[in-house]
Amino acid sequence: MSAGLELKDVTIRFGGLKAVGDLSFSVAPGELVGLIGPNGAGKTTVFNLITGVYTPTSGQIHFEGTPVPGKKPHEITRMGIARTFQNIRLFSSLSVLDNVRAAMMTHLKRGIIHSLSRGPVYHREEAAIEKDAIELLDIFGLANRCDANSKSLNYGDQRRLEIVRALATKPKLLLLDEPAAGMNPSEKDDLMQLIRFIKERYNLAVLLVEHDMKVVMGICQRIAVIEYGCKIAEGTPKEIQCDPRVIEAYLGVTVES
Amino acid sequence: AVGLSSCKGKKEDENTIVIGEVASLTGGTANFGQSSHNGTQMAVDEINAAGGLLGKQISLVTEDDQSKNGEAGIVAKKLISRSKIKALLGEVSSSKSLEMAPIAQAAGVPMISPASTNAKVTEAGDYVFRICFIDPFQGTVGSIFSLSKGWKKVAILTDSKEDYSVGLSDAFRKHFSTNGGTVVAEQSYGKGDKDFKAQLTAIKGAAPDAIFASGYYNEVALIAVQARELGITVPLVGGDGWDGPSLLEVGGKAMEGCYYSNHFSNEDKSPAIQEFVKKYEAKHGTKPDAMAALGYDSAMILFDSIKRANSVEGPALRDAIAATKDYSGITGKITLDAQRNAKKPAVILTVKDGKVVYTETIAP
Amino acid sequence: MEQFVQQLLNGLFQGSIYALIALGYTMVYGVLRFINFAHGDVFMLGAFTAFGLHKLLAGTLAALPWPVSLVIILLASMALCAALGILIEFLAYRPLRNRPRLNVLITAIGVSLFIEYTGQLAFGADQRPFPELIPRTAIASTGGLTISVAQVIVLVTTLLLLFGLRMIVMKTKMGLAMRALSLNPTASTLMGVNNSVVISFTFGLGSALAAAGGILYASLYPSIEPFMGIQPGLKAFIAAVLGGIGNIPGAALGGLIIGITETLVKGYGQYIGIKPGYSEGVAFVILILILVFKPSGLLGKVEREKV
Amino acid sequence: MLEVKDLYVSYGAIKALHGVSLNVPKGSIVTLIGANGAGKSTTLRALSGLVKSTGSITYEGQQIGGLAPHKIVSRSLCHVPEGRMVFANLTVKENLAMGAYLQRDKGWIAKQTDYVFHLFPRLKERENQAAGTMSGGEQQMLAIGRALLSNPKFLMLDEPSLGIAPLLVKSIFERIVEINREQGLTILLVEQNANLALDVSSYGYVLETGKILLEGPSAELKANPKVQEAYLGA
Amino acid sequence: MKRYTAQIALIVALAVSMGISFASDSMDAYYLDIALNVGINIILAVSLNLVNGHTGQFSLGHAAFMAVGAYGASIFTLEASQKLIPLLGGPSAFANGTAFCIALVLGGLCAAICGWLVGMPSLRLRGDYLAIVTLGFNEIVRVILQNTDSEGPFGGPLGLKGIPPHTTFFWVFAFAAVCIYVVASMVNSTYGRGFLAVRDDEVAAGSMGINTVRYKVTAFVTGSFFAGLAGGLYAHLRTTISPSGFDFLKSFDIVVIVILGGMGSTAGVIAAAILLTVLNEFLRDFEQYRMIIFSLLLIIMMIVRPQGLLPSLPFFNRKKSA
Ligand SMILES: Nc1ncnc2c1ncn2[C@@H]1O[C@H](COP(=O)(O)OP(=O)(O)OP(=O)(O)O)[C@@H](O)[C@H]1O
Ligand SMILES: Nc1ncnc2c1ncn2[C@@H]1O[C@H](COP(=O)(O)OP(=O)(O)OP(=O)(O)O)[C@@H](O)[C@H]1O
Ligand SMILES: [Mg+2]
Ligand SMILES: [Mg+2]
Repeated sequence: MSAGLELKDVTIRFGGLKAVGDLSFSVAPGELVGLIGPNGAGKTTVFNLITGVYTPTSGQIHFEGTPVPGKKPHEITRMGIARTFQNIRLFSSLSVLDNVRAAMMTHLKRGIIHSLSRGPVYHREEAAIEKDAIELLDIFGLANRCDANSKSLNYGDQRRLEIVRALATKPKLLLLDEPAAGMNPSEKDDLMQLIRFIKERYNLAVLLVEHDMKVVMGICQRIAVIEYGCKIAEGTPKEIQCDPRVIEAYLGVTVES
Repeated sequence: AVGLSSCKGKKEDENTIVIGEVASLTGGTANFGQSSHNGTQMAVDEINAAGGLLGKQISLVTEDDQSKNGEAGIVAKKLISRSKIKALLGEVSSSKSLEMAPIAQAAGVPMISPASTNAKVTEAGDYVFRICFIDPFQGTVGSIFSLSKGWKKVAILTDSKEDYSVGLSDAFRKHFSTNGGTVVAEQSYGKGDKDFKAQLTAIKGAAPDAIFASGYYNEVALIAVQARELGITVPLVGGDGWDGPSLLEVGGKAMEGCYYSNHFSNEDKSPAIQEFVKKYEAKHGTKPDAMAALGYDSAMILFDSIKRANSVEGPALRDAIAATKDYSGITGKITLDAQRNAKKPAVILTVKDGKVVYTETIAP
Repeated sequence: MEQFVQQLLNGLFQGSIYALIALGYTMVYGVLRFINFAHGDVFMLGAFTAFGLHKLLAGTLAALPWPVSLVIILLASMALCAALGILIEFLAYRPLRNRPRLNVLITAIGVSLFIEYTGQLAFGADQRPFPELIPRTAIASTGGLTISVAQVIVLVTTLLLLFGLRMIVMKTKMGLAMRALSLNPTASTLMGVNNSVVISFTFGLGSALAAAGGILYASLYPSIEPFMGIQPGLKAFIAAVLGGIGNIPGAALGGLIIGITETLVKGYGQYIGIKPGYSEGVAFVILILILVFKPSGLLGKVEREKV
Repeated sequence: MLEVKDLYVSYGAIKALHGVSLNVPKGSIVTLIGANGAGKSTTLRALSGLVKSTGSITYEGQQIGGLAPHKIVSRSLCHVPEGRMVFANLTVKENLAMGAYLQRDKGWIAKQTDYVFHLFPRLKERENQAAGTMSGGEQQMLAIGRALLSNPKFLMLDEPSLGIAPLLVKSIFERIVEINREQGLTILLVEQNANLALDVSSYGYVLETGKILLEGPSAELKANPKVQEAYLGA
Repeated sequence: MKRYTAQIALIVALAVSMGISFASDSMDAYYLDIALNVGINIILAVSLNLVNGHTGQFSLGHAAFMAVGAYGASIFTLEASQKLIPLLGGPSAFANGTAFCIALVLGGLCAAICGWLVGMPSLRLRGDYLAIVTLGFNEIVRVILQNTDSEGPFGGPLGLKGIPPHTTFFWVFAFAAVCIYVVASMVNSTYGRGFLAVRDDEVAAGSMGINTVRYKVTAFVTGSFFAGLAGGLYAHLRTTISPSGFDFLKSFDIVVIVILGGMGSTAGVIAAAILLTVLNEFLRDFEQYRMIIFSLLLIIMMIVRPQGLLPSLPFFNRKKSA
């Protein structure tokens, strides 16, 4: 299997702490996979490993057959992996629209000299980018906040903007870190719809970290569960819900989906 | 501190002759600037009290360059174009005079620097003069004096931030080593440094007969103190940069038996000098240093030249200044040579019993 | 060899005075996260306060043994400068709370210029001799090495302040509040910390340290003038950064490294082709080299940001 | 115990609260629910003095509106803010010590610290880790634990379940009830997980675009079809 | 046509500076000097703003790049211009102008190379660490220049003198216009939003595919280039330069302009450059009180207008989104 994302025996240590240990799993193109586990299990760390924020102590990560570790975050993004952050990290002094446009810079065919020329080609490209950005914002109901400062958005909208910004890099694989945190149940329902929608529309693979079981069970095709950095279970939502180890470590009781 | 000069912005009218002055009244070298300004102002006050020149009063417009390089040029332009000055006095520091000189030259305004000793200053053109000797001369004087004392091994300590000090050391080295002396150690520091122990320890290791310290008094006083602390007892020798009130205040006993060359000695018994010293002391509460004397002389030579030219027009005034010959100033007999530099003797002063006393005069 | 040892000693004492100034610098930075460029000027004011007090109290002090009068002058000047520091903070920096740090930096430059030029107006441009609060006599020692009383006192004071300050910052409640405040002022008020008090305390303490530095510095190099704070201030700042800004032992270590290297370069650089004039730049070269390999300074903790 | 009348808050031009009034009786758990941006966090911020507000805030009969945050804390009101705000470079232990900043009784502090460690064993494990490197959920535990160390009489929790794993969410809520019951702590709870919030609380307010839309005993709200549709995702 | 406002503005600016330049002979030398200073400060501040304001890197060493440019351009003029001018068709206005332009650009390039050399290793430092390293670089440049041989090409502590006064109104404002154009159009484009993103959050920027190192270095090198250019203009205006004129206090002056203008606001920075330069001249009459007044103004200004003179006023108006 060379397509998609593949982690093999990935380990990372922080000092004496093994945050992720011998973890293997994969995400096929177009697949929606959930990654769950108790607090501090290493989920965010896995994201950081995939996106090049950390380099694994050992093990391999491949995306579409190309090794990922050693690459800089921006190079990995250019390979088609985008992410959102658990602790929101928007570009706080930029407007909502500019947050998205900044992320679209990756697709520019021409560089700095081009933006100095300000010729017709440049204007055409700028217009196209703006159109794309607004279209994306529109999907998440943020188009009317284009000129607002990203800092002034409420928590939920900031989370949505994080997703839009990640989408703007035109990824093949989208990593979502607790996208539903801070939303109420009906907002979470909307979000689930949206995730499904963008997955189809942009033909994305999605790796989802989320503590809300309704969301996870509701949209994931497959779920991997980790505890103390190690995988303890993997399977369909149904299987996971009934897995005694998962119940013991994470869920507490079986959730109705 | 200096008072605000009262004639700020005063425009030229038929009853005044406006003279410009650039000095560092604030900032790192304000002590020099303030001294020379005091001297200049005194000269102006005297001449005005005596009825002025050509039937007019002299009005002095002073601009502060904040001791910053880059500022002197701007204020020179300001004086020339805004205050319409007839002549320009200043600066003490060579690097600032070098900024002003081309501007004065281009505008055809005669400029006299009281104390810029760098050789290049007057190369800007025939409108630029100075009334002090130049670095090579003073360095040579130091060397001649050292040789005459029989010191064969001398260490040099230079302020590498100051062109003045570098110039003196260069001249000293050249003369000293071609005339039988050996420079046994060379060390340097930067203006504003306070700790010289490292340099002095190295110098101590070379066991010199004397140390030629070509920098300014602020540092030299501390150098002397630290040298004595380290057990270095040989005399220090320097140039006119040593001349300042705090040399002895700070240096104290450590300065005993050290020598430096200067433009004049305020201990000089000649009546003209004593009168100047008295007047200055009455006005400012301190004895005049060389900068004050030079500031005074530069203004007085300018006035003398205006009198002789009977005009304040550029070319006439320039020629009159250039013709200055045997003018008896506070800082000695001044004759300007073809390079528009003053040929003057230097006096050697020494510190004895906490006082600066005259030792000898060395002629060019 | 003897000369080399003397040079090392020179470097050690030179370094300890840098370290002394750097301590206050780094503490204020550590808490408030802005470079207080006016630190060097409070340092200058400390020296001038002592100068003034000495003049004022000359009669009384003459009767006392020097260590007593030194302590009196030192403490009095420190107290005055602490009050001044608090005042400066109140007038110039407090209105800028919650503003971008760079604004505060500009204000600090403004305060620094203000003190320098007001100082020049008030004290005159020329240097003044600093009274011999500590005898500058050499403690005679073997083999031609010389160490003066003042140098020893500086070294000892630096060590004492280093440990004292570290105790305050690491072990006391105030210290904990200082560190918490530096990380998140909103959260620290939510814990019941009165941020204004902590900041005033920090400034007061920092200014008192600066004043102590100024007085000891002036005792070693007995001339004072209104701009005397710029260079040591800069060196101390480098020392603080070198050790890892905000880290108190780091500042001391940085000061020592700079002092010793500078001295060695002045003393021996010539033999390896470094002109002594370059010694002015040496501190920066060390700084850059170290930061390139250790971007948060020698003892600075890597501020690992959880992503 | 706490009475809020006509609270108004604006961020520059943006009006976040227009006339919020609520009442939290002593010893009760009251919850505040509402959509994103409704102004829940802003309400708490106003109560703890972090943002300027107009209107009246009376706590135990005394006006506390307009007081500085640290003054409010010293009256035993404690706010666990949104976004956790742990002191990133301080260790877990030091963060907890900061929580006890105003406490003088060393014995009590030690006892309470043990209690927090008992509540969140992970914190004990990581006593000396820098708080900033902890995982999201771990930081949330720390924030709650820190608040408990300030010996509050009135605790404001802003989304305590945010980023917490389901098993732990349950246990946190159990603890909240337990603290409330055993120590008589009054709690104002802001929560997105409205089901849970309404389960543990006795009374609830529904906030919508800066105004109170609905209020009532929690059970009633939970049964209200409008609430169910908008906030409970039924 | 609206799309091309920027280009049109640039051309108009060039034409106007050319026009004024012809008339400048009859202008008061002092006022002209102030105007040229304003222009040079605009170049310095706008270029520093690219680094400090837009990209969020904190450089305190702009004067060093200015020094490199000043020395580079001056040495070229003093040593090579005489040989070059005959090759360009003898001493004519055109040949002299071209030679000067080459000198300036060369100075800028020297500075840009230095910027690259300093930037590559040091830009991974954050915040104040970068500030002190750039400040250190500034001092190192000064110390090195000061310790050169007095007779050598750099002139030691005294520096260079007798630099021909080639700097005219046209050159200053033409380059100021170009600098503004370059910086403003760099920042106000999709490519350039990367600078702002890097400033706001480097980690997030990296994760959005933005090569943060490249951006930082680009900003630094561009900033250095224009600083060098400004240095060349300054040298040929003052006609003498010396190392101590380019110490870190000079860098502070430029930083003050940038912050006073409003970090990241090109228009604000231009306004501040004008205001501070003119204020500086205006305060001259206060002599010893001058710096005291200046520092008080600085402190007060920070308190009453902390966001700068013209904050967040983008230079090119963004087209309103639908
Ligand atoms: N930079 C770091 N230094 C030290 N420990 C770290 C670091 N980053 C993460 N850890 C530790 O590694 C473990 C895994 O953290 P991670 O953030 O991946 O957890 P998580 O699964 O995302 O948890 P949560 O659901 O609470 O967000 C945690 O115990 C955390 O404290
Ligand atoms: N610092 C700020 N500046 C400007 N506007 C703000 C700021 N903080 C909040 N707002 C605005 O105030 C309103 C209320 O925000 P608040 O954070 O109180 O909402 P909330 O109910 O807590 O939402 P969430 O569930 O997303 O946390 C929102 O419209 C938000 O955009
Ligand atoms: Mg996480
Ligand atoms: Mg909220």
